[in-house]
Amino acid sequence: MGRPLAINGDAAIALAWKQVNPDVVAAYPITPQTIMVEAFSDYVADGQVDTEYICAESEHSAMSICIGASAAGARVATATASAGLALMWEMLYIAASMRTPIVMAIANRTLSGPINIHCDHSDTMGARDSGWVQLYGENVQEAYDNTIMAFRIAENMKVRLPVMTCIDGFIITHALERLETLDDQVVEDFIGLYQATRPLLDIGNPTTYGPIALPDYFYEIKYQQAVAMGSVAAVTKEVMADYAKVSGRRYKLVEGYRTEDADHVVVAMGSTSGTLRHVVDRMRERGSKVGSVKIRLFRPFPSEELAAILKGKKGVAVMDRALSPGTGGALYSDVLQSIHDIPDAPKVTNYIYGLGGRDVMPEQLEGVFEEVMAGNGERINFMGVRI
Amino acid sequence: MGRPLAINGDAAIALAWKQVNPDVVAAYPITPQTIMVEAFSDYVADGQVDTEYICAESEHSAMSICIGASAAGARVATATASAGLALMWEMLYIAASMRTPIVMAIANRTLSGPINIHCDHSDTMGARDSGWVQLYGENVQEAYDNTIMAFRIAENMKVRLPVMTCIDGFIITHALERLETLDDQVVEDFIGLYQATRPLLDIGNPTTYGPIALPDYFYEIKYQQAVAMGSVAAVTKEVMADYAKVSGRRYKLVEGYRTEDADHVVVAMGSTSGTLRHVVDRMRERGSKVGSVKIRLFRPFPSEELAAILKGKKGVAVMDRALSPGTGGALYSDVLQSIHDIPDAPKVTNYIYGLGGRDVMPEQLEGVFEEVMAGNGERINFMGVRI
Amino acid sequence: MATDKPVVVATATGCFEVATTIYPFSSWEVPWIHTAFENAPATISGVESAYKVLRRKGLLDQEIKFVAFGGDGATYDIGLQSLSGAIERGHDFLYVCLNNEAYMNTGIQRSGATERGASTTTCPAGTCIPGKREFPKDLTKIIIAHDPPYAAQASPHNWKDLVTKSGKGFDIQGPAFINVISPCPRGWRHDGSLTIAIAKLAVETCVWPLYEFENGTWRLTGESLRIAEGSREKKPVLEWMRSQGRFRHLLNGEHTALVEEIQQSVDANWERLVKLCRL
Amino acid sequence: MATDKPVVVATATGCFEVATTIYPFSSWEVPWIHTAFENAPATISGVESAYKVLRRKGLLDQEIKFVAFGGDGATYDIGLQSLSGAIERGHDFLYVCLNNEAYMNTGIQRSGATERGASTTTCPAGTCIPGKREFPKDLTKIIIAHDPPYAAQASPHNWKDLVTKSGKGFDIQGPAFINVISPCPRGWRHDGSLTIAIAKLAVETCVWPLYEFENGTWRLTGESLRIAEGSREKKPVLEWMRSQGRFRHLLNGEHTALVEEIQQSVDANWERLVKLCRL
Amino acid sequence: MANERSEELPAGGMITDVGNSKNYKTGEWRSQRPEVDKDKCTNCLFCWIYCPDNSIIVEDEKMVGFKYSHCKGCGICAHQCPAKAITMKEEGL
Amino acid sequence: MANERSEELPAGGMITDVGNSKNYKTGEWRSQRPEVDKDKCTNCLFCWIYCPDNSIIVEDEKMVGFKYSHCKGCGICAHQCPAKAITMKEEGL
Amino acid sequence: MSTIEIRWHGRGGQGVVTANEILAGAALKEGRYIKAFPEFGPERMGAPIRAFARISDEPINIHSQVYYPDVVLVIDPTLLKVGNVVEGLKEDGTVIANFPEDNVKLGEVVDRKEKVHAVNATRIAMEEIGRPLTNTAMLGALVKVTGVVGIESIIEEMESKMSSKLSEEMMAKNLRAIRRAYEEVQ
Amino acid sequence: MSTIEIRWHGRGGQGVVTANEILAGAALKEGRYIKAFPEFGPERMGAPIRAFARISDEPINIHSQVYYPDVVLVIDPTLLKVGNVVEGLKEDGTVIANFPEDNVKLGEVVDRKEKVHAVNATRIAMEEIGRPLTNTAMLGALVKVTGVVGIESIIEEMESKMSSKLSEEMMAKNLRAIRRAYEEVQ
Ligand SMILES: Cc1ncc(C[n+]2csc(CCOP(=O)(O)OP(=O)(O)O)c2C)c(N)n1
Ligand SMILES: Cc1ncc(C[n+]2csc(CCOP(=O)(O)OP(=O)(O)O)c2C)c(N)n1
Ligand code: SF4
Ligand code: SF4
Ligand code: SF4
Ligand code: SF4
Repeated sequence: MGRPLAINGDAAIALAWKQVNPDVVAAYPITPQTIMVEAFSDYVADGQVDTEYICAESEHSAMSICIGASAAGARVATATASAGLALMWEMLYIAASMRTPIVMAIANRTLSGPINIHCDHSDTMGARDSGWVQLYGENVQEAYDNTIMAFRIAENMKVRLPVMTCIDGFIITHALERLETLDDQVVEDFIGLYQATRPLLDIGNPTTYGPIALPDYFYEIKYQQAVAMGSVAAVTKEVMADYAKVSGRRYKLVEGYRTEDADHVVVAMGSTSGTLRHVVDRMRERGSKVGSVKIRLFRPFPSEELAAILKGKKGVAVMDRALSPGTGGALYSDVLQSIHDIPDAPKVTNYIYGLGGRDVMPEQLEGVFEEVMAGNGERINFMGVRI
Repeated sequence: MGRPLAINGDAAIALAWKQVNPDVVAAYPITPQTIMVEAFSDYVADGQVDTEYICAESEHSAMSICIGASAAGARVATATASAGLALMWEMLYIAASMRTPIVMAIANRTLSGPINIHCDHSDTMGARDSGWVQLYGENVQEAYDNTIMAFRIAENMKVRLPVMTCIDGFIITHALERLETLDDQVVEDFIGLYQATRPLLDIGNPTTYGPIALPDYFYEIKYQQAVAMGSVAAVTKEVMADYAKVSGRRYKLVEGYRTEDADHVVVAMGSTSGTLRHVVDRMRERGSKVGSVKIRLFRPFPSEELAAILKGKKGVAVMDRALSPGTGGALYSDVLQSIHDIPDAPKVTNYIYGLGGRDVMPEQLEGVFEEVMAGNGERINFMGVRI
Repeated sequence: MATDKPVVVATATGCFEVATTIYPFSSWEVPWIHTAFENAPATISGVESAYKVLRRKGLLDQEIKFVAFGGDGATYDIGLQSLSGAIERGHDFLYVCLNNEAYMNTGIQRSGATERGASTTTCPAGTCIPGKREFPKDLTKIIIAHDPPYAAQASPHNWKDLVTKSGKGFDIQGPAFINVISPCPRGWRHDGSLTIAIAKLAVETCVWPLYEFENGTWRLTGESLRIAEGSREKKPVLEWMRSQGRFRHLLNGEHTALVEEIQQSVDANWERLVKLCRL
Repeated sequence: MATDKPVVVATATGCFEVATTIYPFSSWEVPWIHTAFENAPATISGVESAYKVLRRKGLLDQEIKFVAFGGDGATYDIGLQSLSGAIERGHDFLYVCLNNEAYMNTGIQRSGATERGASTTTCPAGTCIPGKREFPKDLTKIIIAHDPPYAAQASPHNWKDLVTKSGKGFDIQGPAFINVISPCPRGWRHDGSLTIAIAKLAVETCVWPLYEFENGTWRLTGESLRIAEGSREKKPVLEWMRSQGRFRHLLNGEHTALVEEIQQSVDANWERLVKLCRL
Repeated sequence: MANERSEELPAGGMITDVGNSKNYKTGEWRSQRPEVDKDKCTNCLFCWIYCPDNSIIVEDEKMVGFKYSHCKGCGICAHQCPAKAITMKEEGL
Repeated sequence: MANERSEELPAGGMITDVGNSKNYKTGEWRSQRPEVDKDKCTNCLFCWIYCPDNSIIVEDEKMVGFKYSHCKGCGICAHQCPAKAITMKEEGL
Repeated sequence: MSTIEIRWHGRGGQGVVTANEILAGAALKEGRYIKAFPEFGPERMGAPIRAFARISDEPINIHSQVYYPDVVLVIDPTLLKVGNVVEGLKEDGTVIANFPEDNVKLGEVVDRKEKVHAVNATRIAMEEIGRPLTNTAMLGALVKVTGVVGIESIIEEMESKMSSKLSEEMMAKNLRAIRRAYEEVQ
Repeated sequence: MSTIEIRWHGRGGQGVVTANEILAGAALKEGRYIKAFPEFGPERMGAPIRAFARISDEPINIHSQVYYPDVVLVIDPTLLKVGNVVEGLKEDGTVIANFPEDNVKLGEVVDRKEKVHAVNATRIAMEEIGRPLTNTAMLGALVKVTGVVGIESIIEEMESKMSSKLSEEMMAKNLRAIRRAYEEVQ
């Protein structure tokens, strides 16, 4: 295992790519993803990877290139954020339904407008129906670890789906943290050789990719995606177990923190999960029986795992870093779905927060806990906005 | 009031546009929306409207043109479907956050892949966070009526948000039905003159549209959208009441059918709502106490209205004509949010159906009722697919 | 196919794609991919890049050629940028535009390639507006302005010329482009059996000159060369318009000025082209 | 502004946009709109269309001019199609490309306008690859291939030329295009005070000739005209490269062949341009 | 047709059995059929080049007839044949 | 700054009080300041044309000084001045 | 409910969709509610296609395709050999087909005894219109057999809907075809 | 928890972010956990900016900006007049500023009595480096006053992180500036 590095989230992902050495990377720059493609460009210019690195003329083309390359038989990675993800939105669904196991890093940034380069989750929340697996990392270490695990998950024969690994823009992409790395050889062995299925470049076994499917077949083909998604949780657990062996770091799909004996729990994704643990510790010191939950795998949503944690709690709040104007947050919806069936379901409220990079203060999260403990709070609440 | 016409859904919308006589229409053709733009092109070529009609070179540009025109001070309409909506996805959020009251007709069609020109709701479901108001029409009459009402809703000073009016591709867009029309003058009076706020073309009062907003202001500006959405339900009710006066047709945000005394209820949107009523009648004849609910306003989601209907029911099923791989349907989520707080909440199951134009047979819907009545059915079910 | 090497094909959404692959059937006996409407150049860029790296890594030893097809909508309008980007990056592929001068797959809507005056479903000839008001984009020239190693215009009626050009397009290293006029009976409103004859007329009237641009040099070919040399007559555009229903409304005597304007524009473009070929 | 009529401005995302409007501040005293990165031409198309219809309806009586600004990323790459479409449709507006030859707003990434050999953060000069491998797109030529009523290249150092061209761009009916070279100290790695001097050098070396295309005719202007006439010396490209850090890695003697290739390409383009202006 | 279950189909809508549209008999859609008069035919193969459906049968570089299973009856071959050797006939019942 | 409440702001992020960036004093960011020697100055106004921040003050077609509240100290004016009338000085505390 | 459901069988390009819409338009003229639509798919010249109509005195809620038609209408006799045109036809449903022989023969082909009606629409069309366009003629046969709408409504709708598309001469020919089929259907 | 939170005040282009990262890198070298990041916004030459560092013996969970710093570090004396640099500073927090006068005077400017440390970093930078680049010198002052990391770790990190960016001569000058500020901070 290498020496720990002081490195930011973007550079950590570029480093993971370097170790994975993908066949093709096609991308378009956008803040706060740029450090990834820039750092990776340095590896390319210095011949440290074999990758064919393509600067596309737009994100729509970047994703189209990735799909073409993946169908052709290459291992493919890319990265984007915000407007970039928005511009390739059409192609996201196509990548997933063509079953191209592309791995894409997302530096979460809010969607315009107003235009703003900072973090919220509106970009990836908007892609939650696209059929991509979504993993969220809390910090630089997880940015790196998720990237490496993502290739194994995406390429698993039961899955064969593209994977997004998301980290909070600036908060993680541009922050220097301590990173424990794996040796190059360990990464190489962990991900293994890429085996394409019926690649286009297999001239001897010509394959037709992307025909039109009319009502007589469409649903059957689409349903395969539901089945593939159905196997992601189990595959991811396997991959995480293997990863623990080589890294010593053991991850779960959903991670409860001091939840066993907690009465009140707050659920979040991304960097806020860390701040939440800090707050839980502070409040525990003061005797409050609180806990927190971090969602690492957001698509497919690990309903059972979450329900097992939330069962019997007195009150739960869900933090959504994105607004769906006219209804509650996306994470909130999935939490409600997860507990709808269980007998001892808690009451759950929703907090929209941190839009456009509005910083999250520990005091505010304490406030959320306090509202949950008091049984106050509307069904949908807005945290930290000057109303 | 004009004589009833035999007309399809697309042509009915083009007719409504003709009566509204928007200043600018910019669009790009895509099946099954094409009849709208074609029929409207005929009105333009024959000088029956004053509209500046623009054939954009892509949907991304079409929506950008609409935004520019709306900001400039024009009343604007457009239409698209599927891949077209996907390609303008980035601009949807911008249209909403810039508060441009564009009215867009959607001929619901599934998103690729596989590519398929037929109906499901994956396109508009994927845009449900974009900040657009979404109205769903069941048939040709509603396609027409919703289009006219949409201008009033969009342009209301409390709202000032873009509105999508959605109808099922082919099933409604390409089906001839009976349409009762309003006289041109009635439409003109109903929608009134368009009053722009600080339009770009007001040279004397120059305005800056679309600045960058950093974390210090972004959230406040975004929150205004939540507030505007918050006023949509009331405004829409008002508009519907006014519309009833001129048309005799009285609409609601959410329409229950034989739900008062029903034990079991199925919820749906679009053309399936009609087939459901047919099924409810059939089952009522056989003595089953069943009812159905049609969601007309999907964004903002009319939670209170729906909760009032579902309260105390023994079982509810929600029909989603779109798949969010890895979780339940979008409509299902919103139904769960709506009833989460009410004391007497029913158990709700979810049925994914009709993807890629798979036809919906009354027998299948009876099957859903039967499962609900028997308390069977998984949380998420797939109807009509060959598994 | 004008190459004996194995070929991988990408196709944009459009008539050609829909007509050849309706699940579970496929007419393609070579590897083929369709992803969307506006991105065939990007898709083939990805395939070609995979090829380059797999060759470099020694995982593939066959030489393969790459070709992408798109209609005029896919090429002149919604996919222009994708094509421009792929050319700028220098991928090694042949792009063939099947130009039927409108969006045919969706029912004859106007495209950037539709000719001035033509009636389509989104620029119909009405009582106030006589068909399309704008002149078409000259896409071949736009592509040539990218300075690719090879670009050409061709027509199916002169298939030898077309095959020669395709051969060059395949052989040359780097991006190559061929714009093929593709008459469409339904869209242009002519009898289906006249398809080839009408393509020929496009060339004979200089509405669609045959030429190529190879490593910086312009050259007329086929009938166009003979017209420029004077060994063949240049037919009036009116003949072209008369052959197709989409121009019918222009022929009632009310629009002679417009017809004249169109003839002038065809003449001016032709003269410019002849000059470029003499440079 | 080179017009005395009221002007409405659209700007693409990029340095110019970010530098002038950070909420709640705006430097613009005329109506101004920004919607996204790749669509300033479409946005201004919409504004201009609204203008046309409101004038037609008698709701507006003032004559207004429309201008859109975009960086080279916004114009050569991601927004090319939007521009091409707006030109094809014939909207009445002036488009100005502020070409600093890379994506500066996001930190100096390669664009289609970046010169061969230049080092950027996505085509860095490394031990294996000496900066950008492809020649830049010749966007002005691509736009001219659309046959707009007016198109030109300009440079800020010759502001009279720039103002004259802008004036023409505003006055002419229909779409006009001006491509302005815009040296960027941070991206090109030169001292900020040399900005104007370096722009001049671009013209003097014929890396960036000044010319215009007006109603079908090509014409050299400013220093470029004088170079073509022989009354002014054409400087070697090496001088251009020496003035900026982004080419530094080419000057260590290892890359003379590449430098020579770049000089040849500049020469060839210059000669072609001179010929076109003589047509 | 169209009765395979989801899990029986290759993933992602791939068609692995390519060129199978040969099995899709578009000839059924024809309303006019081409017929050749081999006495007039010069075997120039123009019909073969121009046929959009690949429905001219060529053996030993000679035109020998039509693949009626696929020929859609468009009439291009008849129009292009320089020898006027092909005529289009109304398709019988 | 940045304390207005959501409802106090114009809708949609519009800025209605345009040209207000004049109130945003970018001059504070300067580390070098231009100074002019009017004895050398020929009032050719090149500095005015080239200044990217509109910070040259011109009165009666004469160059009279700098708007230090906005001048960012880029030095272009000094470099462009044909009379070498402008020099850049280290900004004091 | 007094809803009648009709299914057409024809080929792409034979005008099934148009005829179906004329039927619906005629019904509307009589004050009825309607729903008329083709089976959706890419339109290909010559490929077998189907179209559906519902006609009712009350608003029509159901939007599904017609699976259990009251009437099956076959406008191209070659389709009687391809696929099963009477699939789902109600027990007491009616078959009307363009068929050159008699009802008994037709009954054998479609394996139905009752309510089977042949009309030689191809001959009528060839004789009246000069081309084998049988769609309009079949409307005549349909209204005669079922009475779902009156023949005058059909003719009125033909005239208002098609007059901009057909020459006067063509219109007259088509109307003759309709009337003849009305008379000749067995 | 042994976490120290530091807030930098400087201007765009003065190297605050780099210096903050060197600090974090040095702490990492000593086996600590770190989190270093600027206040995010568009980077504009000369505009006031802030940067934050957390250094801890244990993994750092909190990702918020630093609102209640232990140490405030002002690298440009002009900023002492603009805005409130001690905002949120803990009661017993430390101020270290580039300031040409003494601690008492500085204390008056920032309105704090204790733990106020001036260092004339501008002079040091001008004399050692020849340009008013005070970011590195301020690192010397910081580690002297707080002992958060050893000066040798700072120097090691400078050398490993910056050697590809600085000439040997520049490196030596910067190291001298660090050492001098370490000595001279009051
Ligand atoms: C983003 C997007 N917009 C619109 C469509 C609908 N569409 C599919 S094919 C087509 C037209 C194709 O025209 P062209 O490229 O000229 O090819 P042709 O069909 O004429 O051969 C259109 C508009 C689509 N598939 N995707
Ligand atoms: C769809 C999309 N992709 C990427 C970006 C990120 N982005 C904003 S500005 C910019 C570069 C601008 O470059 P250019 O157009 O050359 O203008 P400059 O900043 O150099 O003036 C990029 C990549 C974006 N805003 N939207
Ligand atoms: S085109 Fe005519 S002559 Fe030539 S091979 Fe065909 S049938 Fe024979
Ligand atoms: S009629 Fe058409 S499809 Fe048939 S053989 Fe001739 S050219 Fe081919
Ligand atoms: S450029 Fe120099 S000489 Fe000219 S006006 Fe400015 S200061 Fe005076
Ligand atoms: S230094 Fe720069 S900003 Fe200041 S006046 Fe001179 S040119 Fe303008």
